[in-house]
Amino acid sequence: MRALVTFVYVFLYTPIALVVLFSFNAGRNASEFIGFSAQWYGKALSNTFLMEALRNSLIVAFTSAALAAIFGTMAAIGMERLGARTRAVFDGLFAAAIVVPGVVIGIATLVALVEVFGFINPVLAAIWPGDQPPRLSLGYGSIIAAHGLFTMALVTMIVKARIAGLGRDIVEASSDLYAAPLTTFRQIVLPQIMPSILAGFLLAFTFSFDDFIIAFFVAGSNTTLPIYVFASIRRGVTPEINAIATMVLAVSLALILIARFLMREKKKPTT
Amino acid sequence: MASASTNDIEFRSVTKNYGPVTAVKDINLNVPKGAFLALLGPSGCGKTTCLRMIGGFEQPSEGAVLIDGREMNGVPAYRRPVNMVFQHYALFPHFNVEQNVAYGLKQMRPRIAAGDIDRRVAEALEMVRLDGFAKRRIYEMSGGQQQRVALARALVNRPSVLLLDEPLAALDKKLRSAMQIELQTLQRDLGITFVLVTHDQEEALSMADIVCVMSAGRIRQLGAPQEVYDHPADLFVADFVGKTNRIEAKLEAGGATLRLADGSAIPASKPVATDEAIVAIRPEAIRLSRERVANGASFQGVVTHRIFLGSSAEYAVNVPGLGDFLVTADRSTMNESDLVAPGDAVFLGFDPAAAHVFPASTA
Amino acid sequence: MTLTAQVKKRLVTIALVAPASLWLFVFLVLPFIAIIVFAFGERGPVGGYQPAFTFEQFANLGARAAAFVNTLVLAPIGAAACLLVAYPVAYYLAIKASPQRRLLLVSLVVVPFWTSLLVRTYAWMYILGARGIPHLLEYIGFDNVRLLNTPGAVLLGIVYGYLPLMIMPIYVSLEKLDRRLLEASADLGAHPISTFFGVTLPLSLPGVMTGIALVTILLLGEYLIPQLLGGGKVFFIGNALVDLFLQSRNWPFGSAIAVTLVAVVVVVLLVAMRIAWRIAGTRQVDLV
Amino acid sequence: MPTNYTISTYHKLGLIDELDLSKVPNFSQKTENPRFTKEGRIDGKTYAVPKNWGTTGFATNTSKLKAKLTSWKDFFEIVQTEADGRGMVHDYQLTTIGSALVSLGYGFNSIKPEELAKAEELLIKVKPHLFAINSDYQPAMRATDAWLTMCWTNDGAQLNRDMPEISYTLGKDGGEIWTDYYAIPKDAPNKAAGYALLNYLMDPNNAVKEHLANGAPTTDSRVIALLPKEITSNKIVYPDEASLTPLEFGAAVTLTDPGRAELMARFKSA
Repeated sequence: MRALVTFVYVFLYTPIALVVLFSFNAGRNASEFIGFSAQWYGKALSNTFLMEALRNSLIVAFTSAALAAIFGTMAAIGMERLGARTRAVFDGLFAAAIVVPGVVIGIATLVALVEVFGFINPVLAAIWPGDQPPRLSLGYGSIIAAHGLFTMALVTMIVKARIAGLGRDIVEASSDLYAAPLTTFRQIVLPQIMPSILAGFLLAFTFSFDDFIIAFFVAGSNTTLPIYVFASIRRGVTPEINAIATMVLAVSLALILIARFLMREKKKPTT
Repeated sequence: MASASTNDIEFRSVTKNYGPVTAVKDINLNVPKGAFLALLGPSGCGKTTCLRMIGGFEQPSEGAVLIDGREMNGVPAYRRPVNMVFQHYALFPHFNVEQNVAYGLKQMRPRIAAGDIDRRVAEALEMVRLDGFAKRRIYEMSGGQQQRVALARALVNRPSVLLLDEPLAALDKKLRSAMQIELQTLQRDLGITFVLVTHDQEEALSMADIVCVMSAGRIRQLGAPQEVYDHPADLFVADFVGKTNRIEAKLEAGGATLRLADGSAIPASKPVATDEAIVAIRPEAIRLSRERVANGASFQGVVTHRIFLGSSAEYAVNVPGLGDFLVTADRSTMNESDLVAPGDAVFLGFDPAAAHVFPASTA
Repeated sequence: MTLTAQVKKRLVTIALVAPASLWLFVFLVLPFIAIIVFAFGERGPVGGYQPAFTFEQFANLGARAAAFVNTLVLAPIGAAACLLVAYPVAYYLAIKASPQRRLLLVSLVVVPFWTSLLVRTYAWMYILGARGIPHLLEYIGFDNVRLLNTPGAVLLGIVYGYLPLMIMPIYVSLEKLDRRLLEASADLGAHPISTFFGVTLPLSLPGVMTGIALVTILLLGEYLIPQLLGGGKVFFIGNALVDLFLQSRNWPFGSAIAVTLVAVVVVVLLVAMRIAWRIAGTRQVDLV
Repeated sequence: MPTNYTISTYHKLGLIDELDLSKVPNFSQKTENPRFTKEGRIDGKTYAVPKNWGTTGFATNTSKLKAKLTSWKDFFEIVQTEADGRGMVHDYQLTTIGSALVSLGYGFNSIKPEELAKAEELLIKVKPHLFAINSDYQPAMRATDAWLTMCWTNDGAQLNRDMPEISYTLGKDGGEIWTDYYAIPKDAPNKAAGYALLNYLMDPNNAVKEHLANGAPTTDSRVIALLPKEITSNKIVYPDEASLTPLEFGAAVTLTDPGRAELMARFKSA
């Protein structure tokens, strides 16, 4: 069994290792390793299209993850205070947001936004006092919205689990010790759920940063990093893609490791 | 604090409903200042609900709870001059011991000077003998130590009432008895009203000076521990507080004589107005001997089991026609010849005056 | 409680859930209604949508039968293949691995799942491409072997991509398993193999079910793996959808397919939950 | 940047403006090859000016394939035999269906249902033998995963430049010829900048740089004059007039025909 397990780990990491290895290839061919060189990183970093895509991805990932962390946490707390029936509706919707395939989320968001924009834009044009009425179109906003849907559900799930594990008693203890609800939230609840919120934020960031399929539909004229990588893979293979891929891997790897560290089990203060 | 009332806590016709379920039904209760009240009952009897209504974690559906003469309906927990020791202590895991204890003081308005807080925290920790543990993390402490932190955290605020929700349930037996004594001493020294919730009758009887036995949301008996034990108000109390042998009986001679199932008769300790009755007798009120005792009630039976308890022993004795009896015998008061073993034929005797007679309909 | 306090509490609750509700409504419920409406419409003259009420799109689903068949065959096979590889790993992690090393080993399994599937799939593109494994095979005399753009390559990509998602729930259910049960079974004279089939496997079934459900559901909407490792020849529903929306711009037909896909997902989910409930209570999956 | 057959559609939908040629002084109608400019003009008005032109043929890796292909008929045959599992067709209905039609002896632009049905039959028969359906065929050709692919002029020139064993062939039975144009969208936010860019690109000195980077042939004789000999003599980029004769321009109706779109989708999902 050890041999099998070892094989699986090799299976999991060899492709990743190869991508990284070839990113340091001195040759221009992605398949023959000639010697070590960081030149492709230099090329990648001075590629303005790539940097633009990276910037877009970072903006989208940060914004959607931040919104997801804030609104998702609020929802997780708020749901505790809802009646059983309303809560079940929320649970169902959040579950749907997680289970519905990304490709459908992308399509549905595209269809809905195009319709909504088609309705709003003429109205805006009609009531706008200036010459250049603003036109709503696909772009940052739509990617953030679509990513935010999944990641908000993710954060809510994680934070809710933490709140459930928290127990009502320390909240009551704080209230018993003269802390008003807001103080209790700030001093007791928030520090306790903070690691989960941060972990949720990081996972949301990673998801958004890595997502291809949803952005593919709703990105409009904005290119995100995965869309750029996808296009590069199709167009041609130079180690520059490997350099980009390695950087993408490094970012998500770092984030997921931090998230795991934050979510590790802590010893419970019981006997 | 200037006192407006001689009662620290007062329940006025308090009812608490959770939807269709009534947890507490029409409770009236006065707890005088400085008393140590134990709310005793099986789980689901409403004792914890009562405690939580004092603490402000629940609001009564009907009636009112008063603390120090002031009606508390609608007053949230954080504005009540009471503190609670929670069942699983509910210590804040992200704070150390000192921060846990100081928490309540830091919330007080007007603010207490930092130096005063430090001094009071140190005093409180000293009081529960945890000086030197101030900087410890909670998860580094044993269960007993955590219990003391919880106690210090509540007492440091000098509440007028301390609420204890099964505070000793999580401790092992030895530690529990030590803490019982400690809590009693603390209560006497501080003069604070204590309200203890427990399902452990021994704990209630040993610590409290008023025991309130509850069942199904109602108070069954309220009184001093000895009174509750010796004069249970009904069969439930008799059963729940201490061990009891039950004998079914029919009343004769206008309620003066009890005719038992085996045909024998004993005089009733007090007249009962029904035909059918249950006679309740404590195991330690029964005397076990190899010979028939001349006066009082006496039955012959066979020892079926013996449970050795160190200073005492419990015997199960089967009496034909009446069933099994539980008898506790203190070894120091027993004759050598009375040490019996399973299979021995023995006589059970008791003073009819020590037997409580209840109408069978209350069983 | 006083009326104002109750009203206040209610307002705070509403404020807390309002942003998420708005989000769920505008970006989940509304779009969903939109694609349902679209599914009953007609293709516009140059693509897009034209209002109508027709069942034509649903009647035409047969035109994508191959994509449905591919997906509905390869997704469960992929999940089953994942399971075969995942179970021994999960078993090793939960039962055999030393506690000190377990955390690290589990992390190593989870981490790839959260890194870009695109990049990981790309890695296989060139391992399976002519200059990868086929090139190595030439040295031992197998010329012109083609691995890329075959159903086998897609299956491999699926196993690779979704293995962590299968290992985790099984690991969680095995790890919760009371070690004393295994000892009890051994104590009662059971051979390790009968212990496995009599005790371990049945108790880990909820994890297995969760894993199969998760992997199958995600595969139903897969696009990248068949696209990159199947060369546009191994066509999944996801690929059909991308095609219909971004290329031939037949939005109503695409919507009908999307609605059908969601229906399939729901059915798979319900069946999985049914089975999971029957085996044992539900369990939470630790995805992180 | 519309291709010839899309301009009339864009015009009909009101997506593009009529060009004000006075703002593009570098554009010279006289030096343009008229064969490649007429699609830019509708009802005597200019809506688009040409960028470059090209052909759709096929690229063959001659070190892997022994057969000599000269027609689309050969292409579809070899793809099923010697190049089994190594041939690629575009993920683009115009060229893929068009070439299949040509191989069957029909017109590139046919939308006749019975002819399309034959083409579909052929494509679906061929599909299991294909390596991929993908318009980005360069990586697969370079990696030698694919040996034979439908190919556009500029890609063919690039592939041949880097790997001389890859040849580029125009079908003698027909195929496509195309011109890419520049146009200005009606709702462009900054039309002045659009004209400035257009004028810059129309300057032969700039157009020649674009040509060298992209590889597709120019429509402007002024640019040809500036090109190095090895490009103008490259038969891939500037083929003989004779080999161009059988080729057809794609028609607008070919691209928008829902029947062809659906055929392509059926082929891909088959």
